[in-house]
Amino acid sequence: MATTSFASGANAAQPDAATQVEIYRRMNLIMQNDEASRKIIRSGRLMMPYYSQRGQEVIPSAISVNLNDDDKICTIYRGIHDMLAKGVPLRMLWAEIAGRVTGTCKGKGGPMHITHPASGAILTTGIVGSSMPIANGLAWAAKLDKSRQVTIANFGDGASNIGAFHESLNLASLWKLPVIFVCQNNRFAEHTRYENGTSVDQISKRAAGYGMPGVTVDGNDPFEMYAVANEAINRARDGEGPTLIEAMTFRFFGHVFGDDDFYMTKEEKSAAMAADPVPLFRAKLIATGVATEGQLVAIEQKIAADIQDAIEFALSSATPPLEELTRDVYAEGVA
Amino acid sequence: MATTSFASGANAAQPDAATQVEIYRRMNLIMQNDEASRKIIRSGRLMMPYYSQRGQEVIPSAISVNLNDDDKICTIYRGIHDMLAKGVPLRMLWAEIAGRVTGTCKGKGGPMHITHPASGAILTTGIVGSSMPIANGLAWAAKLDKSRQVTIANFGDGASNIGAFHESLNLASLWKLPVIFVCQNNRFAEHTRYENGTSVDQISKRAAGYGMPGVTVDGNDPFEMYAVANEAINRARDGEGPTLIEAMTFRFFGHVFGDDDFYMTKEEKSAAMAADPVPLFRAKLIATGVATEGQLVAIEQKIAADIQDAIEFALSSATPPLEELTRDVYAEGVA
Amino acid sequence: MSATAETKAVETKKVTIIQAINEAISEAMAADPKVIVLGEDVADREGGGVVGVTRGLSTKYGDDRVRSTPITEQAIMGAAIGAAIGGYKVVAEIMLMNFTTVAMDMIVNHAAKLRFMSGGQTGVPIVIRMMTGAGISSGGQHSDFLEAWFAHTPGLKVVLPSNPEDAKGLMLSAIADPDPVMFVECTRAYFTPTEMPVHVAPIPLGKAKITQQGTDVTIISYSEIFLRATAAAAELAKDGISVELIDLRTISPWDRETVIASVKKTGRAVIAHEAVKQFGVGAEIAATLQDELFGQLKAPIKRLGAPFTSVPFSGVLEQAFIVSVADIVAAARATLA
Amino acid sequence: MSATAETKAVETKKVTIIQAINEAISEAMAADPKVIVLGEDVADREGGGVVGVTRGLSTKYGDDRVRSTPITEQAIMGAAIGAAIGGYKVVAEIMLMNFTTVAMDMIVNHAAKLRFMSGGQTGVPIVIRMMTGAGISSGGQHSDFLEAWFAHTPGLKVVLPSNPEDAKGLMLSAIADPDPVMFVECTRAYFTPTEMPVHVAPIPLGKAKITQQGTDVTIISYSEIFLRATAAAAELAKDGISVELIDLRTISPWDRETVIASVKKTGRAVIAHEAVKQFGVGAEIAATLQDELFGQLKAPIKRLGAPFTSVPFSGVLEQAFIVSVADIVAAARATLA
Ligand SMILES: Cc1ncc(C[n+]2csc(CCOP(=O)(O)OP(=O)(O)O)c2C)c(N)n1
Ligand SMILES: Cc1ncc(C[n+]2csc(CCOP(=O)(O)OP(=O)(O)O)c2C)c(N)n1
Ligand SMILES: [Mg+2]
Ligand SMILES: [Mg+2]
Repeated sequence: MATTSFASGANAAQPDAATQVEIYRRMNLIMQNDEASRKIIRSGRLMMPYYSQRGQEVIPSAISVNLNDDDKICTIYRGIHDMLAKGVPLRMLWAEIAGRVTGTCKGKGGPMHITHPASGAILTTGIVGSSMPIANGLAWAAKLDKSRQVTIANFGDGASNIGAFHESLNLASLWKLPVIFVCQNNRFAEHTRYENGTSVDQISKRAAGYGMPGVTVDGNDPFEMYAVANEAINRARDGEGPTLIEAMTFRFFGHVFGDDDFYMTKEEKSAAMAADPVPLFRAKLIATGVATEGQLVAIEQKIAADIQDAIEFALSSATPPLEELTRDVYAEGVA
Repeated sequence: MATTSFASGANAAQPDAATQVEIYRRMNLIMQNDEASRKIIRSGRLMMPYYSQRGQEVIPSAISVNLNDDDKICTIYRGIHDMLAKGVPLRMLWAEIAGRVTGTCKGKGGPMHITHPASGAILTTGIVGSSMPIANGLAWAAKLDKSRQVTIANFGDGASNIGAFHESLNLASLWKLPVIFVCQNNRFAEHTRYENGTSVDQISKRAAGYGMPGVTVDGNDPFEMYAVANEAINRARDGEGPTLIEAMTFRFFGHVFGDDDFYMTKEEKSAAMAADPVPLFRAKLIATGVATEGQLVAIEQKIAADIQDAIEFALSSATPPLEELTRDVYAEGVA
Repeated sequence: MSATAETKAVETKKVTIIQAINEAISEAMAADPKVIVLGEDVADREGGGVVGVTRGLSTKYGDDRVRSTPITEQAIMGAAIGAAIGGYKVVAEIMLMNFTTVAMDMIVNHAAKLRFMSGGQTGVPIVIRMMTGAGISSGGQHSDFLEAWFAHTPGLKVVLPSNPEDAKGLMLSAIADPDPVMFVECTRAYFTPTEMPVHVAPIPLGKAKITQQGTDVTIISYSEIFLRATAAAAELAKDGISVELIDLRTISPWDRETVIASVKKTGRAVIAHEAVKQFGVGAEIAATLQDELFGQLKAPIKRLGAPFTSVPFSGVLEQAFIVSVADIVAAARATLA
Repeated sequence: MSATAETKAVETKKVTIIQAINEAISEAMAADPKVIVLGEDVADREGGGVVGVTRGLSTKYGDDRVRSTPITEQAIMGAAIGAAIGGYKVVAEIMLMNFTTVAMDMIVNHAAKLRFMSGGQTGVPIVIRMMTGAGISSGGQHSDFLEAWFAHTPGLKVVLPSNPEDAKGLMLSAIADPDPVMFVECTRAYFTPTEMPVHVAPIPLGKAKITQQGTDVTIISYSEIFLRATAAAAELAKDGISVELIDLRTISPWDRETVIASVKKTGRAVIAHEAVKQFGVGAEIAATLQDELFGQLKAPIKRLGAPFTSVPFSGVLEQAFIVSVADIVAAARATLA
């Protein structure tokens, strides 16, 4: 689906075998982590607002293999997949989600506000659209530093209508910031269908209004997603400015845990789930000889064990002491 | 300059002779009023922040002849030309500018906040971009009423970068609101050149991002401006939704009264002033036999007298009584 | 039986605040075709609101009058303001109070000021509904009580009901009001079914309710914290402390007369709200009382509010963040010490 | 000679607040290459700011470090926040305080909260500069003092200098501060040249200044209204009334100790600010004083602020809107009546 401003076919960047396996590993990690999250909420052992990312595994996995640790990402409440792909440690992530002092944010941020600068995971925001202006700032700092770092700004299709999107793309283009705007278009914003909230058939078409390359890509296809991300990231590193990537995908389990999906048809949901990118890519890796079933099973088992370990770590960790309530309001303590 | 989505050449709507003269009358009214305003400030008889509209006379004049009294406009601090073209009475306008109780808003709004619903002049805002969301609401009301009224949202080129622009165009397109977005592109936002603030070479190109017709027009050409406005207004009345019109123009006297224009070249300024649309159109009306010099002089003299009368009315009016300070905060008086 | 202080028997039913507000909007829409509703996911196709406050309304009154919007709060507020100037009475939902931050210009520079700046020519009869509150693990960006900002903004009215009956009566008045009303709903109070009269008349904005007469100390509160104040009063009664309980209901304008008269009588006051204490609503009330009742107070006015910090995620911290029954009891006791 | 209360001779010069702030930013930029500036028209190509506060800086320190922006306050604040997290110290201009309303999400949900929500991992060392104030015929949308909103927001600091020396010293501290600081400049006070020491050291945030000792009544104020308070004190002195004058300078955190100690001594207090009185900064101070000094006050704490209305355009009304010297004199007298 790439537009002409992007390399395609033989010219598109291809992930090598090891990278393909790594993309799969990240996808599987996200998938298993999501399953574990929903299971633990159902079990009543953990309470939190949970925004499942199931179905959107490819996007951050195929992007993040193009990133270095010191590249930055900003994401949203539905962003644990982005965090995991970028390398936020499972134990700290789970401890944060569980509100424990061992969490990335000492339990004070929670699942909607994961931050872990050591992995380049700078911001998770709960305010629609707000990942973008701040991503610009990180990219501006990198540009001033001449560091060749890039920043990824993740957001949803619904967010592409809000003011912050517009202001951010305009500034990023004007200042040629090394930022990549990744719209994870799962076709719904809460209960609102794409076409009932968005006045253009493809969000990538808005890029032209900012003199910026824009592309719509199959966000469930690891090869397409990799190629487009690779090109955009390279361009940003080389000082050629931002790109708007609209990655088409689907969320299998509604907006928030507990959502009953009444606003979508059974058909579209089952069609999307039938095209589940995780098993599809797994089969492809085996079919193309990139990996054996045994290799993948080993990866999957390791992930399963790591998640179990992280959950146990989290649930056995202490909750934050009461002093934490008024700590970190200011650098030196509460005013 | 109209794009293909607009009628052009022989298909474009043409103002008839009487309408041409009326456009000229409004242009001349705006020009003379602007001159009187700058003169009175220089004289020290009136103090106010004044945003000259000199050079931008054509836009509201050629638009407003397509409007009815009950059509609505929203405009900005640089909007007295829009007000005059829409028919706000001179005496009340001047009294408002002079802060007198006889003003449109009893002197409480001032030049940046003129409102006169009887003329359809609903809003003058001092906040960049804010004319647009509110214009949508007026258009929504008209649509609910099935009244065939349209609303014009005026704003500057700088305002096309702010969030409210984006949100407004998206909603207007989705809801097919009878609103026309008129960007008066005078190539500067305060001291910032167009290209240093705006990431696209033509603002009208952004319309595609909202599935909306967009057009760049010579806003100093009464014929082009008339034709494009006529088509957009008719479309809005017929329920076919909004249009983005980018009207190219120039402001002769800087951002605000007292501004010394250091940020523009002498050449561009003098080129713009050499192409002053008011005398050009005057000459054309005479050359094409649409009006005689004598007719136009009579019009001009009447305008001069009306402005003089309005100024005298304003300056001899009372300032608002102190009770007005806390009146109109709520409908029934201060809480 | 009614849970109110009135004694005559009225027919009642058990409803939640969600249902009560839904009824109020529905009755207003039935009575006046100019009442319209907009906001994210408010129409039935999208579920009738994220917690169902507007459920059924688009089915009953049509999609034209109940419109789901994109996630664009400036556009929502602009549409509401413009339509209100154009003759409609608009109930606009901003899903959570924190999201007012992306529409503040529309709310405070426009909705609040247009009547004044136009010299009374245009008015903005809108109700801005929103929910908020800590305690449901939503973290720092979804839980704030920001009513003090809006109470500091001339031109706005600010309403925060604590129970279904008030929610309904106040919503009826808010919709009928010619000026913009911020209508703040606490998520924690949403789901508890409570007795409410079958017929609820509009409750005037700006009138507090004394739910319990007392002589020792006046406790002033609103929204869900008022329920905690009520529990605290019961606790204090066990020790023979007689509490006069005031539910402010409206913060701007607030009912100075009722509050001053009560504190004049008791000589002591505790003000409790969920918002952070510093520069909160309690400050205005305490500042007013010390001035109006100088020399007549038996103890300093005590204020309770959240500590000066963001709303934390972790449950233990989040519970500690919210003013508790014990906090209110202790503060009341302190005024009597 | 210095205009300060200190007695030792220091070398001084006459500068405006505009120049003083310019000097502070320039010194900070010279000392630390990580200090950067952005905002509408702030670079010299665009005139160095709408009133020239940043004039000369882009020429001196380069266009990379002083960047003019489009008119997009959310993008400005986002760029500032991100760059600050990325290691820079950012001085961001929001031209007028009312325009914070289009960037409130960035300021209060992000800049103010990120340190807390990240458990201290990220901080946002930015200064948000803005000007405001009635009295220059700018009308309802360009003149508001909204400091109470920001003082009610944990995570922000709020500074409002009244004179060049404080403006410079406070700006130096604000830039050095690891947290976001709202730096509010009053347009009316911008242009008056005032003596200032040639070398100004950073003035700690959160410390008030007693500019005049007195025994009868404490007058507490800040920003340009403090200059009026000073004139009022001179007026009152003629009648033998001895005023202790406090310039708060920082509103959040405010200097409780200094204020309480002073009012404890005088037994009387008047608080004056330009913002509307209801739910304004004066309420927090009065509420605190009545609590801390219960039984020790000789008169109720008096608050002065604007009436509960929008800023009017017409000069007569606009002058009546702003707290005057006469208002302050009358309020102080009332405490002594
Ligand atoms: C400014 C703002 N308005 C409303 C919301 C409530 N809200 C949270 S998520 C969401 C839907 C966002 O949809 P989209 O951008 O498509 O992302 P997705 O959830 O599909 O990943 C909404 C409306 C919010 N968080 N912020
Ligand atoms: C939100 C906001 N930011 C900044 C300003 C200050 N300001 C007033 S006019 C203006 C320039 C606007 O330029 P443009 O939109 O091109 O309109 P023009 O003045 O050229 O007609 C600016 C920055 C404002 N009024 N509102
Ligand atoms: Mg979505
Ligand atoms: Mg312009």
